[in-house]
Amino acid sequence: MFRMPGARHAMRLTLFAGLACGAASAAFAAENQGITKDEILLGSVLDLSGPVASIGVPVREGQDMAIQAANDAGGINGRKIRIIYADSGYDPKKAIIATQKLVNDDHVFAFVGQVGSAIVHVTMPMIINNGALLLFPNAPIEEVYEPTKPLAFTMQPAFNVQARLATAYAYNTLGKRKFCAFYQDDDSGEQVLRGINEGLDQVGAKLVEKASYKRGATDFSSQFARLKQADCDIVMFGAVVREAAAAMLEKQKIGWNVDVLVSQPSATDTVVRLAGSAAEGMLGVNQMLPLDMIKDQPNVVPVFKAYAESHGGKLPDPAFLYGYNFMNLFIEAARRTGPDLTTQNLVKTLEQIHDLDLNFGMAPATFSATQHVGSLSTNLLKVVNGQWTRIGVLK
Amino acid sequence: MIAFLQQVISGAAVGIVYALVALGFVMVHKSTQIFNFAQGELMMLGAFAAYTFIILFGLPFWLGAILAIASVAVFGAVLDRLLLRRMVGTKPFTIFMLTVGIGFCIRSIVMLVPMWGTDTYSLPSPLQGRIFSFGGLIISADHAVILATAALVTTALFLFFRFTRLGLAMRAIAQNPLAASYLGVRVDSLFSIVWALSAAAAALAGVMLAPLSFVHADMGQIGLKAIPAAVLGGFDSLPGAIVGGMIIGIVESLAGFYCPEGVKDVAAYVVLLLVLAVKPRGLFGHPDVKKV
Amino acid sequence: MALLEINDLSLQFGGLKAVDGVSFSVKENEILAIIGPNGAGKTTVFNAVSRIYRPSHGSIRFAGEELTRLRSDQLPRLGLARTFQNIELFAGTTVLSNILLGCHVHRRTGLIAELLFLPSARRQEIAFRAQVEELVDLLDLGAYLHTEITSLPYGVRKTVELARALAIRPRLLLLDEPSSGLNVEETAHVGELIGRIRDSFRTAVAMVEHDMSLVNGVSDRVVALDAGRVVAEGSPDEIRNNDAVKSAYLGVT
Amino acid sequence: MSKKSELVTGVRDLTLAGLLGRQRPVAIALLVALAVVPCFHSGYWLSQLTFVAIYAIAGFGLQILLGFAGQVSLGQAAFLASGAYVSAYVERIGLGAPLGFAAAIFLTAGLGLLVALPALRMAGLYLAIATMSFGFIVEEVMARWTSVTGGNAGIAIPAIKLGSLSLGQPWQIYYLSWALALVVLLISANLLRTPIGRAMLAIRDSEIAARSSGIRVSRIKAVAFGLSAAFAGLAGALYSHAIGFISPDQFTIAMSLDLLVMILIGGLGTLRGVLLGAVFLVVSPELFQQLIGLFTSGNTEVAGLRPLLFGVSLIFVLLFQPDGIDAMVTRIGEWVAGPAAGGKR
Repeated sequence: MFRMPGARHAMRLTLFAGLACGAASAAFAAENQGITKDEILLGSVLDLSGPVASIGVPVREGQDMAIQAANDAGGINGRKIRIIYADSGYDPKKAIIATQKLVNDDHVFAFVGQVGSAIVHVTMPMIINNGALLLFPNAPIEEVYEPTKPLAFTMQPAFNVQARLATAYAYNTLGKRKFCAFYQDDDSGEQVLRGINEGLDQVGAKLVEKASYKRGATDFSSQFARLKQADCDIVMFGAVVREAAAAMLEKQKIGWNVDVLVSQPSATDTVVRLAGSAAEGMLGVNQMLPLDMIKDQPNVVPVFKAYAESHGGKLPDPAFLYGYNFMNLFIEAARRTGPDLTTQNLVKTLEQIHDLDLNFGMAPATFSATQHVGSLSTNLLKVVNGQWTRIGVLK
Repeated sequence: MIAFLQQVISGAAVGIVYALVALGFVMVHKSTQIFNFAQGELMMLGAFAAYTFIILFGLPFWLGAILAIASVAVFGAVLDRLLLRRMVGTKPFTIFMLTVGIGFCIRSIVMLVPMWGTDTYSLPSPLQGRIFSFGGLIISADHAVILATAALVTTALFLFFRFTRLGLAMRAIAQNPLAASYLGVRVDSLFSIVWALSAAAAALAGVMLAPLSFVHADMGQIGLKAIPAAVLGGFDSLPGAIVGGMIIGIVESLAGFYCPEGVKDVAAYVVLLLVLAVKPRGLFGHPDVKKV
Repeated sequence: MALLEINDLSLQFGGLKAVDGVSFSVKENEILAIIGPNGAGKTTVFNAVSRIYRPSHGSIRFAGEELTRLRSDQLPRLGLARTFQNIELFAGTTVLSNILLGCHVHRRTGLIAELLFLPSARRQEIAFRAQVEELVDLLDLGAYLHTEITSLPYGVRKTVELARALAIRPRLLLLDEPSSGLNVEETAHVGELIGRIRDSFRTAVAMVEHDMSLVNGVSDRVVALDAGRVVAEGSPDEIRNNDAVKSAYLGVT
Repeated sequence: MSKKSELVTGVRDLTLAGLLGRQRPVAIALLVALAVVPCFHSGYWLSQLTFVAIYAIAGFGLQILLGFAGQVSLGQAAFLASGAYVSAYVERIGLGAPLGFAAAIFLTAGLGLLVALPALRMAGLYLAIATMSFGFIVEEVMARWTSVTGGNAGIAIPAIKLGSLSLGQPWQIYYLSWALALVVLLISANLLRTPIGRAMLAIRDSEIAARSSGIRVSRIKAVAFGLSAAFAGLAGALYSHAIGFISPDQFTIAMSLDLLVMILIGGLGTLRGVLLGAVFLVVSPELFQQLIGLFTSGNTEVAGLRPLLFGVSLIFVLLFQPDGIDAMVTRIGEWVAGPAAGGKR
């Protein structure tokens, strides 16, 4: 090209070094990473500052309390649990970097309770290809269990599964015929929509009208005017907490008393708290029972009491239950595996778990060699005098 | 037809919230030439302040609201004294980025405050759930109040800028700070007042919005909807901001009702681009010619 | 024939007629001065010629081309360059790149050649710098070549702007108040410079100027404007003793 | 050597070596360091540096647009998205990675020109907002155009295939990203020493003077938009393969703002600043987390702290170091190497 002695030399050097190193650094999966004789090292990449921090934060609180309890009780077969958290800020780049660190530098044994669909999508291959376990992510993603992957387990099927069941119930039991859908313009919302359509196909029915909104929307008048005009007899929600509550208020405002059946994200105490009277009579499906229904259980009371003491008397956020239960599920599995805790052995134990009920609001868990999703059933809930109550279980 | 009218009404009701935030944009830009990207976050702060006074401290709604607005106004003035004051004379874009940084910080601080954090809180207004309906047209009491307040605020501001010495000075200051000083007003304190005013407008919007869409750390996003409103209005005209907000609100509402899904979410921006393509400085904007 | 021919040029802002039926011409290789009290429309005429303003009526022919039909950025290619009353430099860059920007019109390379810095681009850069070199020597700016404009004294900035205009290798150079903001010595220097430019580049010069010493010193002809009209035209001496001009100046004091 | 020969033969900056000026040794050292990183770090630093390269590429694009031509864009994320999805699509229909990258670059450049059309008439604030709106619209299109983009569910991106060779390993992406980043850097540097690049600086500083110097402002602006979009497109294509999965919620205004913050903190108008900014953007949150770790129980993060880091750094830089980290480095360099250290621009 032109005079550049130093630079050209550098190029050669670079190329040479590059090839040399490339060859040298073939990635390898360390067996039994993260397990020492007195410690189990876990990792968790969740959103603590971004758009889904409202889930990431309570999930972490739940996991921490479960770990605390286990460690105070002497740990698991003599091993204490240590967990390293990383804030993804819901930024996949950050999630990848953090996961790389946890996998390659910290050599964590398993990732428990990753939060966020995109985050789980981008980190899953890196985790399981490096021989670490991906356990119970907080994201409804079919790819985690379909097809079954040896190192990935989840308690959360894609939302379409529950939506399908809910639709069938509304059609057969409630005798609804004109279905409308109101859903968030993102993956979780569209999963629900898919489930509704699947459910309707089974009975040869069609969706009458659907309306979507963007996360963070504040006004739903046009959507509801549209649904009301379609004059449907039930509105299926694929909405997330805040918007679901605001939508219920809108529905009340326009004085339209149509039945509403909400999906997992909004079948929670928060929605009832926010929507108040407008939430009365609302139906919902959720694998996790609302706080209100379990907060008086003898085994729950002390936990919430401890939480309240450290959080200014507040009840935990519903998402707390995911962190708490999923972590306890791991702890239970690890305990059952016994002192010889290896990736392979834990997988064996998990695959033998049958109908395990932690009695803390979470649906009983059942895994097998061919099925790595813990539960495909869901609770059918209804708001009666400002309180969620269970009126059945859908299978 | 009735459906159409209903959409226009509820659109206008939403638009007015955009407009209130837009007012903040306009006031600051009018007299300091700054585009304050943190306006939405200030609104969010206002909502949280109201939540604190009303729910946590148990004050009556209106009192709490006023205190919230006042405290955010003070915060705005402090921002000006601590940060923006030092930036006088630097490129507009640099100052814009400074406000971006301020936005980051506000959001982060709200998350870090223990009693706020990442949760969503309800802040029911005394009129919660009450609705007026005439001839099939429905408008909720909350929206009615918002409309009324907005009208009030705008008139007040309008008169303020038209007839008070301070107001005149603020208008003058945009053209040249010297003129303002002739009016016997200290320019630097003037900027602080401007910031206080626009922060107050944002907070007011926050208080108004809270009963409808709750209090949470992501509220600031509304600011992004208010920007098109302000731009349509020409970014330097208070009535323009109101009109712009209305247009955005109504367009969204109609698009949501009549157009395929997804259109509603971008309608505001499509309209904005169309307007800018025809009038590069907004509907009410004036071109500025460089003298050589 | 004349190089620049302005015919019955009119231009108004709103109601106000800033220029009203002005006609004059600049011959090859001559130095023409345009004088007149403030607001007489001198700079406006320049801005109309360099297509910053759109005339409402009249024609501006330069080297046989009708300028009113062209964009301002097309003029330099025809050999028309200008400086500004209150200097318009590229403040964020160095003296060197400011002057090199004058060479822009002589650019022969395409985007690709430049992005890849192909030999053609490199040869061109070297050629450009050779030209800059001449100008730098003529206007002795050598000391400031790599200095950012913002850290230059006012006088030097004016010279840089002049150098940039000359890099266009113009046939006609429009100078808007070359002496404004300069002290007596600097002004004298500018005068002698303008003469040198005309001789060494065979460039015609038209300048708007207040300083009569400069005008009388260098210009071959003078056009006097008042209230947007030409009130007198002739040699410096003729203009000096022209009553219309006198009254024009007295009129506005 | 005499002034004249210095200028004309242009040893100062008309050769690559000259371009680096006094930083040549440093640059070569860094180059070698980059080349040997994979020997010592299998994952963590490798992936960080990969993203540094990718963000630098997008950053060079934005620097050309904003730092050189003075045109603000709040919609760069849309260009990255276009690059990511175009390359994904082209590779999905089996035309191969090289074509995919080419398409990503050129189609995105086309998109950039498209945006430039209305943008040419707008200035400052209005341009910023127009580009922001454009970003939002593209976001919605990604979500709705399911047949191509896979919609909100997103699409998995397979490893780059070059014939039989598959670039799936982190170190392979790493080398690819940096090779391309260096090419883009060189191209940007060339821009600055040739007419079109200078013309950009000109229209940034004074459009009127630019016109009267024979520069066709609209065309130069269009070129700036095209180039910056092209680079963003390339970055997007790389990003998609480095991430392995793309969905619309990854290309939001947050990403556009990140890029702006990056070049502002790095240093507006300088290429070295882009590299420094990219390092800051990617690495500082990590260091920050380690730092927090020292004070908290050692292994957790505090909610909501990350925005604070960016916010505070941004405010600090704007108030006390308007020319960004780049200026600091220059000052340090001068202090070390004595006066008159040549800054790479």
